Amino acid sequence: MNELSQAFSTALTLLVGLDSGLLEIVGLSLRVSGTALLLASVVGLPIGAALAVYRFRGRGAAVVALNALMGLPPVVVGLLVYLVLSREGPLASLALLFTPSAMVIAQFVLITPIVAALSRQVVADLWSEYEEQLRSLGATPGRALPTLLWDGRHSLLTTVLAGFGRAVAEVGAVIIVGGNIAHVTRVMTTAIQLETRKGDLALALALGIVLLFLSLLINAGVSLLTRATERRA
Amino acid sequence: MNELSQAFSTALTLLVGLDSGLLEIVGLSLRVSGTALLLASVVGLPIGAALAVYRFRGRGAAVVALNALMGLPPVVVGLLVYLVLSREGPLASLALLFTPSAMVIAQFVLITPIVAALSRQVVADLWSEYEEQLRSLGATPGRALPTLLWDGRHSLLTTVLAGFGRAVAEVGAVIIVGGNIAHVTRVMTTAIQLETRKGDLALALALGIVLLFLSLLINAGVSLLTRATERRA
Amino acid sequence: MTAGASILPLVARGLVYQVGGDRLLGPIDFELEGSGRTIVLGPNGAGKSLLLRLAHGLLAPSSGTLEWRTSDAAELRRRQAMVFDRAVLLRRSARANVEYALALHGSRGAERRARAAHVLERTGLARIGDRAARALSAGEQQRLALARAWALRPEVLFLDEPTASLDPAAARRVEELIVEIGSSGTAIVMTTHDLALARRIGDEVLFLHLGLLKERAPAADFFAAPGTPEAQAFQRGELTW
Amino acid sequence: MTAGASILPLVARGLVYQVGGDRLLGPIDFELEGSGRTIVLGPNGAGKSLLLRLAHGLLAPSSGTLEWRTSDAAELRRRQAMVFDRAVLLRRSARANVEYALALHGSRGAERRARAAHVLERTGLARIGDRAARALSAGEQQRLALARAWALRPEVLFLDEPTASLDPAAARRVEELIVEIGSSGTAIVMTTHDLALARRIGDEVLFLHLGLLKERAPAADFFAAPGTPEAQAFQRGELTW
Amino acid sequence: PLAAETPFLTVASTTSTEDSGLLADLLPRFRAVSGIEVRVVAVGTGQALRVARAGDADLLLVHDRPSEEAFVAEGYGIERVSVMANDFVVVGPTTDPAGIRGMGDVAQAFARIAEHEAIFVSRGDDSGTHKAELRQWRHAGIDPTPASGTWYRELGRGMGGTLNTAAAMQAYSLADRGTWLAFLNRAGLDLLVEGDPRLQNPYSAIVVDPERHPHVKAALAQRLVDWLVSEPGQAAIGAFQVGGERLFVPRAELAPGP
Ligand SMILES: Nc1ncnc2c1ncn2[C@@H]1O[C@H](COP(=O)(O)OP(=O)(O)OP(=O)(O)O)[C@@H](O)[C@H]1O
Ligand SMILES: Nc1ncnc2c1ncn2[C@@H]1O[C@H](COP(=O)(O)OP(=O)(O)OP(=O)(O)O)[C@@H](O)[C@H]1O
Ligand SMILES: [Mg+2]
Ligand SMILES: [Mg+2]
Repeated sequence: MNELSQAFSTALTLLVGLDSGLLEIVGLSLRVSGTALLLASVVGLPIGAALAVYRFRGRGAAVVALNALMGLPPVVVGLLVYLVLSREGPLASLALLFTPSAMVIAQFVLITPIVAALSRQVVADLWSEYEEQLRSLGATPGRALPTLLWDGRHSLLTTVLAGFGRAVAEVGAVIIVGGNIAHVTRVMTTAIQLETRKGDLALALALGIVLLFLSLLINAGVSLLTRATERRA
Repeated sequence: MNELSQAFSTALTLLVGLDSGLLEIVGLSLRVSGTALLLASVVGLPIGAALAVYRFRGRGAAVVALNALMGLPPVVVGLLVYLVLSREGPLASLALLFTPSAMVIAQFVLITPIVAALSRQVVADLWSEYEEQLRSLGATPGRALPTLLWDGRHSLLTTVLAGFGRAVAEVGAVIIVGGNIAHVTRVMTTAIQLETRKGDLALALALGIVLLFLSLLINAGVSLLTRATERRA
Repeated sequence: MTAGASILPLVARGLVYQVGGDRLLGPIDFELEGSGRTIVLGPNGAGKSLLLRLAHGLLAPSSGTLEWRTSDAAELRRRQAMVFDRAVLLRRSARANVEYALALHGSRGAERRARAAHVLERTGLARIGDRAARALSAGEQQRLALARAWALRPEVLFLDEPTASLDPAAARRVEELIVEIGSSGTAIVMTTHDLALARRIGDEVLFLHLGLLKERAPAADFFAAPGTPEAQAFQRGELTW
Repeated sequence: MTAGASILPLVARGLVYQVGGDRLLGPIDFELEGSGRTIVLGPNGAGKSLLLRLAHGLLAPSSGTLEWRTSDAAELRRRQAMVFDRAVLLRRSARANVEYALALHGSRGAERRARAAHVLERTGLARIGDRAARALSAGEQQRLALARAWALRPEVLFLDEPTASLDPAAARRVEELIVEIGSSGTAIVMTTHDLALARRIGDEVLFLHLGLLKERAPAADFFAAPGTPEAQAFQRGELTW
Repeated sequence: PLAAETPFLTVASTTSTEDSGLLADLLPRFRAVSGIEVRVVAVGTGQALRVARAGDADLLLVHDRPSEEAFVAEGYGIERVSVMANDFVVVGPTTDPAGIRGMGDVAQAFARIAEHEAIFVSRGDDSGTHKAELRQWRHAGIDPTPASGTWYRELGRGMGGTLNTAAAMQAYSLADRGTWLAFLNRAGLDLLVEGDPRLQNPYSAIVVDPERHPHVKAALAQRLVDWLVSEPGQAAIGAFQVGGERLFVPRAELAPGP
């Protein structure tokens, strides 16, 4: 257990020292997961909202499938993306394997179902309140979607933060498609796994603490930002 | 890419054949993640609801922290639980390391913040509708919690399913505290990782497909069950 | 008020609405012919709100038919509006609620702003147009819902108890407004529990009881000589649960 | 109706409620002395609902004080009840809504069932007690909210427009019920826009306008000779926005 | 019989013994003669040492001599027992852009790779294999670390993950023969260099010292070690094959270590 106290002091040293190696890894983590989250939100929020609003045969099945996809294992996502991007895969020509772009794609695939499934529930709750009124006003489902996403933005924030958490914390997918190459595709979680393999649990934990601290900063920033915007509105 | 088609046919063979080795692994996966989810729900739902209802200094900070904990990396959780359960840790006497119980604990730690953070948002939405009425009726926050959890059960279901998805899909934590010991602590995700390491990508993918298929069955079962209960009510 | 051929008449035949095994409304037959003010009366739970929602196309009949002159769904939507008994206001300012509805109907820019300002002015909300709609008082919300529906210049306007939460003066002003809207070519279909109001402004009365259309008559006749014992008791305030 | 010393009187001094920079109510001084029926009148947006919510302890005054005889918060809660202008019903049956409230107040078993059955019966909901509360019609919901609050046998009962959505007969029955509740020792504080109702059952009137308490008088005096130009205009239905 | 009644011991091992399938072949044989169940936790070399050091395993099975010696010297293990060996091989793309196929001297082969700046993936995880690879660079007189991120790529992954990456990148790499032979995703990779005596890779077993950790099942662990070095154990190791090739050499056949 003295690794734990050692981990905290190492984490502190890392945070204070901000050495360039750490900054590089942290920067890539945020870039990759941030981009994946952006894309997943752009795709997942409308999908979730659409599943809440449109009525069609098989909607129930689609919702069940989406909920099940929240249990997509990162390693499986990694393998799928790996096969698609590999030399023998259909997108080989893009030469994306072992680049940060491949990691973005993998995390995007991983978290889009999560963002979509959670936002479906949020939007469905709002829709049950708004449905008759919006239909009465002549809003087609297509016109209702942006309204619902906008009016539900506070609740959807938690959804998006859940997606970010999943992306920034996962290692199974990015290590397969990124390869954990030093200075190229090494991110916080792959570095943590590496130190764990090496048996340097204190350093691994310290990196974990740094990652959590970062998540905390980002969440706090988002929270302050939302409050500030609300106050203005 | 022919791994992909091969994976599907292997998956089919596995599902049809239902050999005892696979059943053992599948069974353990479900037992571990199911137990972890149960515990995480028992702890996380009330915590989330309490954060939505009780007003206290630092509540905002607590919510931010909880949201950030959704980004807890599985490997870090695995390390923490390992250090606690290890022979040199405080709970060494329980001799839980490398047992399914250790895996349950790790997944519990991993998903409780997720269940709590997501349920906080769901309950907060409901509370904004119920607050004045429940306070008027003389419900203390403590009495309001079960009411909110019950009346919000449909929305909370998605939350719980998200927790299940996270638990059943993660590998980083269970492999550290479970050790991926054949016939003892091998679950679907650690088996998938093992096959990936061995380069048997088709088998790894096939196991992934089996896992997803299971998730699908469980989600469908839950969905049918809820609808049936609703119809009766 | 609206261009093109009218969407009226609306013809209901054997209209039934049920939930589970319970028949909540019908079978009902009626026609809504043209402009004018139709008042739907009846005790609580008679099915007035259900009837309005069915006519407005928000609920699908369990059996029977409801037919407008046109079957163009988008056109039907565009030419009707409804004020619910319980206003559902969007999470934005009162003005933005009106402008949102106008935007859905294709109104843009200065025209939209002018129309919103006009309807808010006429419903006494101009001063508080920038308040969050959901923070408004009960009566203010009810007026906002009316303003929003009226802003759309519907050919048929369904009003579900539009004066229930209004103070005496507001109720008078809204009554005048409803009469004015009706006179400018909009068909009004309105429920109310204010029999004096119904008597003053109603052209025709539909009287519902326990889900059935018990009586349909010109308002003057209905109030002068109700044709059924239920309607008589209702008017005396004695048709009780 | 309730055991032990009364929680009344309620004394408000310099009561102010504001949101952001806007003063929505006050400063207001008043006392609520004992049982009897106090009617709060005023135009839409005058601050009636805010005043009830402040008195009931759901909102905290921005400044000024509100004091009951006792300062035991749990006791205060237990001895008051309120019917909101917009009923908030839990997602369960009508009966379960009443029983839920009773359970919160410690009522158990047969006693609870009997009390719930009684209040549902008296508000005309016995027949539909097993329907989902949120599927009820507007008037049924309003009666259910009243039944639920009354079931608790409060010492002070706040009613925000409790007859707004009721049909004529139901309004009469509910009026009788309110009078009966008041006579059995419960202090009633009620808002309404139905001046005839206020005149019939009010003991005292508080007249609010633009957030200020303009007049406070015995009901008979208020209606016979309103003391302020605003109250005069209000009664004539001419105090408009 | 209840599973709890079966005596068991926990082995901390590197992934190569597990991934090659060797342990899955050996352990049932051991169980048949001893009645002892062996639970294998296969992790990175450093992690295996760390787990054993904490007393969370009863036996250590790794292939990194300096760490093993330190482990014993620091009093965590009783004795280092040589069990078997395999050897390292240099793998690379079939097209072999650096032209090292068939070379007998690893140092020369590595020098060629560096000269061509052909992509080389390193485990980069401080494992036994990684350290062996670094030794070969030293022999070749080359320091690849400045090139890290260009042609020299440090992955920080296990052997299997590294081979998967090498296959996809068409890169050279150093692998242990066991994992290589058992590895299925070879897509376009070939074994290019083998047989250099420097590439020997001895595995040792160390029983965790019960004086350090009184709870460890030293007696059970010792029985496994004894069986591994016994006649039947060594025979089983020597007989273990994948795809018709022998993966591990019994210790009796080993040349004396460097
Ligand atoms: N989804 C539903 N499930 C069960 N009962 C329903 C449902 N919707 C409406 N009802 C019942 O149908 C009846 C008619 O409802 P409706 O809202 O039309 O009454 P109403 O005439 O508008 O009454 P009010 O004057 O109180 O507004 C009510 O008794 C109500 O309880
Ligand atoms: N949270 C808030 N933010 C801004 N304005 C508010 C808020 N709450 C209430 N108001 C305003 O305060 C005023 C008083 O509201 P209140 O609900 O007390 O009116 P009321 O007298 O009950 O009116 P009504 O007869 O329409 O029910 C209204 O003009 C309303 O818009
Ligand atoms: Mg109605
Ligand atoms: Mg009010």
